[in-house]
Amino acid sequence: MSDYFPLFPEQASTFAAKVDGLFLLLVCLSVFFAVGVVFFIILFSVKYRRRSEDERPKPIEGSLPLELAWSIIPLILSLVVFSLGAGLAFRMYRAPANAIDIYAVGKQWMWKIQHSQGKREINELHVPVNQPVRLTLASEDVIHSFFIPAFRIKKDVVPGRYNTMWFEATEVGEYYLFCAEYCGTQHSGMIGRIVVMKQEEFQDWLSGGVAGGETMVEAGARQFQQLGCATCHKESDQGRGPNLVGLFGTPRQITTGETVLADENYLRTSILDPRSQIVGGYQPIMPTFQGQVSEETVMQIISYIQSLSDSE
Amino acid sequence: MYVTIVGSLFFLTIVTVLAAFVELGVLNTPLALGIALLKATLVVLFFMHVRYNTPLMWVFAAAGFFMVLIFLALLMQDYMSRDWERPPAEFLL
Amino acid sequence: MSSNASVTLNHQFEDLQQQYEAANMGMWAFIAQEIMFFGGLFAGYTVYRFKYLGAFIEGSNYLPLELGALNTAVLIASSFTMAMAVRAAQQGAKNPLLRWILATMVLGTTFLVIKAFEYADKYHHGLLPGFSFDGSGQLKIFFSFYFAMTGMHALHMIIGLGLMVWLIPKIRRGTYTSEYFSPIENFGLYWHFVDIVWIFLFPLLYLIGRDPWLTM
Amino acid sequence: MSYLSASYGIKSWLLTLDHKRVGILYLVMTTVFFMVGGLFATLIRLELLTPQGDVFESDTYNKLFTMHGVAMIFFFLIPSVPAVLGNFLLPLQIGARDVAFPKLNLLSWYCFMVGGTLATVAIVMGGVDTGWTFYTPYSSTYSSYYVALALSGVFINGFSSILTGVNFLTTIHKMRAPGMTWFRLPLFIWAQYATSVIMILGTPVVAITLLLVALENLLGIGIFDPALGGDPILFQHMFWFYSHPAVYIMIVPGFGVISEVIACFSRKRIFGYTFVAFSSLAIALLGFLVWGHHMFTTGQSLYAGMVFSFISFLVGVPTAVKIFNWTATLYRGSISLETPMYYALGFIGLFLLGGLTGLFLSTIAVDIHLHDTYFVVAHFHFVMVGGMVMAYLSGIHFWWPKMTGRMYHEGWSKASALLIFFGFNLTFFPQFILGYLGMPRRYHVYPEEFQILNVMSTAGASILAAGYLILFAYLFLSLFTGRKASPNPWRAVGLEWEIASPPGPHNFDVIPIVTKEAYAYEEGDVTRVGSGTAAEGDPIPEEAERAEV
Repeated sequence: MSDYFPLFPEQASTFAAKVDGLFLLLVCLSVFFAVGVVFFIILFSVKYRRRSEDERPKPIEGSLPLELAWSIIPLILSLVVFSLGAGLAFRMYRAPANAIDIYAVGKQWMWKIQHSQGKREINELHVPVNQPVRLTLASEDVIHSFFIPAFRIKKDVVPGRYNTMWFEATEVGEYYLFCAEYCGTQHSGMIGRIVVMKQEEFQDWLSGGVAGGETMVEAGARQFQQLGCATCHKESDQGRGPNLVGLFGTPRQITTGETVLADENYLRTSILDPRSQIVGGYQPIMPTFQGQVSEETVMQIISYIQSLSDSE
Repeated sequence: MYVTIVGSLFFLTIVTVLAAFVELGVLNTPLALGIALLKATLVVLFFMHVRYNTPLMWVFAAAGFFMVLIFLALLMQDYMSRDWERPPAEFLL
Repeated sequence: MSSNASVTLNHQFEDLQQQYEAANMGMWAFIAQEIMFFGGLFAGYTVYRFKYLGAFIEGSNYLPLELGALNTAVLIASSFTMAMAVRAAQQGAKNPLLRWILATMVLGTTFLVIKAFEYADKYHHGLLPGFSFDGSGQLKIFFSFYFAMTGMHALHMIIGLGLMVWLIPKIRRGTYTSEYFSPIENFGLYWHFVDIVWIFLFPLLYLIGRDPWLTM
Repeated sequence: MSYLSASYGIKSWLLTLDHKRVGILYLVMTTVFFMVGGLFATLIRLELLTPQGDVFESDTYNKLFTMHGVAMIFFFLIPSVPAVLGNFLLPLQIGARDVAFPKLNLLSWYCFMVGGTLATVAIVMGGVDTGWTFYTPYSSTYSSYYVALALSGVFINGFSSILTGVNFLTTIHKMRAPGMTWFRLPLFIWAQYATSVIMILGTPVVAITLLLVALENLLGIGIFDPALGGDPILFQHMFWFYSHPAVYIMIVPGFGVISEVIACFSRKRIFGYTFVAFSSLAIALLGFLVWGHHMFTTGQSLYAGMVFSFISFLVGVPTAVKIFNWTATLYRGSISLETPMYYALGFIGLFLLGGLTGLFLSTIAVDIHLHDTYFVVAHFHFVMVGGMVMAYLSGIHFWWPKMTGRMYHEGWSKASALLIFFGFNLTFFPQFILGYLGMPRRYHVYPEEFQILNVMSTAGASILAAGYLILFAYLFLSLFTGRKASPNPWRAVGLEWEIASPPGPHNFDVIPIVTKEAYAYEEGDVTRVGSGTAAEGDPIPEEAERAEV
């Protein structure tokens, strides 16, 4: 982090080398075309410079084979690059099954992170090395963007929905976390630190000094009681609201006739704007929690609801 | 001729309102929009004289509609395919 | 082409035919622009309808179907009178032209009066976003689109009425003849376009997905 | 009697219906906005000299880059080539006495002025800090700095663009001189045609979008407000549906200029005329289908991202075709490196880099890293400053004698062209490296290790600014002290060169009859018969005059 004339960023995740490979391929292609074109421009400018004011060069109409060649070759090259880029993007999109979940909330102008074991931190993210990590991102206010240059990944943090991203750090160390989407006055102050630790050290760090010793699921369960959710959502089908046990990840038939998947975004909307997606057979009686609970609390409740399905 | 056109337009308006009272399931929406498209086409072709105009003006008249359709198509492909990418894998199933 | 060419032919044109075709084409290009202008609104509407179908159906149920249908008929009738006005202009018939334009104005005003009643009703029921709104967030989005779309349409109607007020003295002075009528024809294109917008707005806002028996 | 001396007084300018005078009005006002935007750019670079952010407060800095973007994009780049050069040249090049709708043309300038005034008022009253992209919900809910006022300015300015588009499209279709068939049109006209299509079909969408944001900002109607279920990403879709094609509004007319200049200074037809002509249209149409590549990281569907990425690569092909054809035009030409040619060749090199780095940003996986970093800033400036501004300056130098009737100083113009070229590269090339290192854009304070590259960039910006100042100075002086220009100082072909410099108020005494292809350089210049004022253009004394410089 203290090189004063850097030319290339550190590689600290499984993606870094792949993205750099693609980048260097593009650099080579660009240099080839740029040098080629500039070479011919200079060559022609010198070789065919005007020697007399009345020179009238012979016209050349054009050449179909040449036109085809310099349309089709760039086309093929760009399709190759497109497929490589899209393929890699696909792999960067899907988190592997063994990824651990960490939750991040952006707000003007700080990052609030909570680990599922309950540890919370601000503007810092501790992660274990060689372990896939899946981040769920939410925003309290405007659009932010979670950007770790050394990992070559970035995802916008959009209010009103969850975005997810994942990475696997490969090098122990400290790296920058930037907010990449302009978010107001202190946008450039929204810089944080990613601390990649050895697995054992991470476990020590995680268990050390947790306030209250609550995991996210426990915190969610507590909120679930405190906010009075449990009065309607009982662990049976007798409540005024749907039974939430085993609900997560299942398709839900809502009153408009559509089927939606009960994922994080669905649960979030159901908490904050409950009348929008009423499940068939229930009355729209749930009050909205918009503005009453923070995004972090919503995340805790969701991980609690999620845990109700995990146990089975 | 304008009388015939305006008559058809009134008729189609009545049809579309009446059709709303008939339960056709998923067909109600396409029917209503289809009738609207038909009415618009009648207005464009006859009231706006495109029927008697040069092919170039057909292109001009269609360009805007065509571009709106492109816009809608590329816009909706995002919204409609967003659910595909919810990883159904791992903990969900 | 014309005996009084010097009166109506602008210096940049060679003849009246060229001037007429240019005006017609310019108007169509302008209409293409208008289509995209409303197209942006329609696209936003489509996205939210897709996301929040329930709220959008609920919103439709608040809208008075009979007034919407009535307004559709009024506007179609005004399109007809406008088409007749253009025909009168082409024939150089000054008095029929004036009468058809006046009829169009009456129908256009009728439309706006009915619309004004609808707006007032929405206001009293707390369904006017930005001023008085009482309902869920998604319903508010529906009504924001309702007011943005119908409001933008009504604004076009008002501009159209203003243009007719501006045209009338010129018609009375006999400016438009069977050789020079493109202002009337182009205004007609504009008016028909406004009609077409409503032809789509009516099913999208008032009709599809709703319970037609429910009406305020 | 030229169009400049046809009548005098402020009123004769402010109420003019002459397309050439409207072009000059645009030239004056876009130059004012260019200077304002340039001043903001200078202050931005000054601030970034040090990593601590010690010159301005964060809010001031945020306003600076916002107003730099708004002034440069909406009030300089979009109107400059189409409205300045387009207005001046389009009727001249197709052999018409004026555009089809002169009053509309003047109205478009007034829309520009009203929009510009509103934006200026917003700047003076306290500034706008949303970034020129006006992303919601920041612009609609959180920012209070006169956003609605600035948005209305941009909205009204949009109509200036639309009216210009309607006017040019009709003019090209209906006002061509007899014999001026589609494939005899200069390529500048083809480029203007493509631009007009984008202006007509794209601008209204951003107009309605910005209007919705302004309403939301004022009334809280909530169309993009996530608290109500609104979707901020929808705003980005609607914004980029116009704003991506808008970069083609800026660059495509520049392509047209480059075709004219390269043909003239190598005295050759453009290699593959039809391919260059249709590639403009292809860019215009494909340009509408790629906007989603601005949104790869927003959480738009991955599949949608792939479609947008794919089409973005396709746009690269017609662009590459243009560059190859220009290069091939030089082959066996008679190349003379006058100032416009300096800019044109500089354009090819810089725009090529801008275009190639565009491919980096269309590659989804690479863009995830590069999005919203200085790489994007560098790419955009290579395309816009290295591309469009170079093309614009090339055109200004090429047609300056025609517009003003005066020649500028050859030595100073070449010197400033070189300064601008080197200053530009030093300013923006380091930003590619900064971007790949991960420095996000719109950062007021940045980590220390990025400083040396930022210092290089600021140094380059100083050179660039010096180049522009010299340019303003000698062009301004040439109005008073420049030699009188002959009708055809470059011995170019084209209808505009066959009439006096500056042209008379009605362009052509007799509408010319066109019998040749464009760029028929092999037949020599000023050979066509039938044009009233052409005979004045005796090339021989002109050549003698040029030899002195």
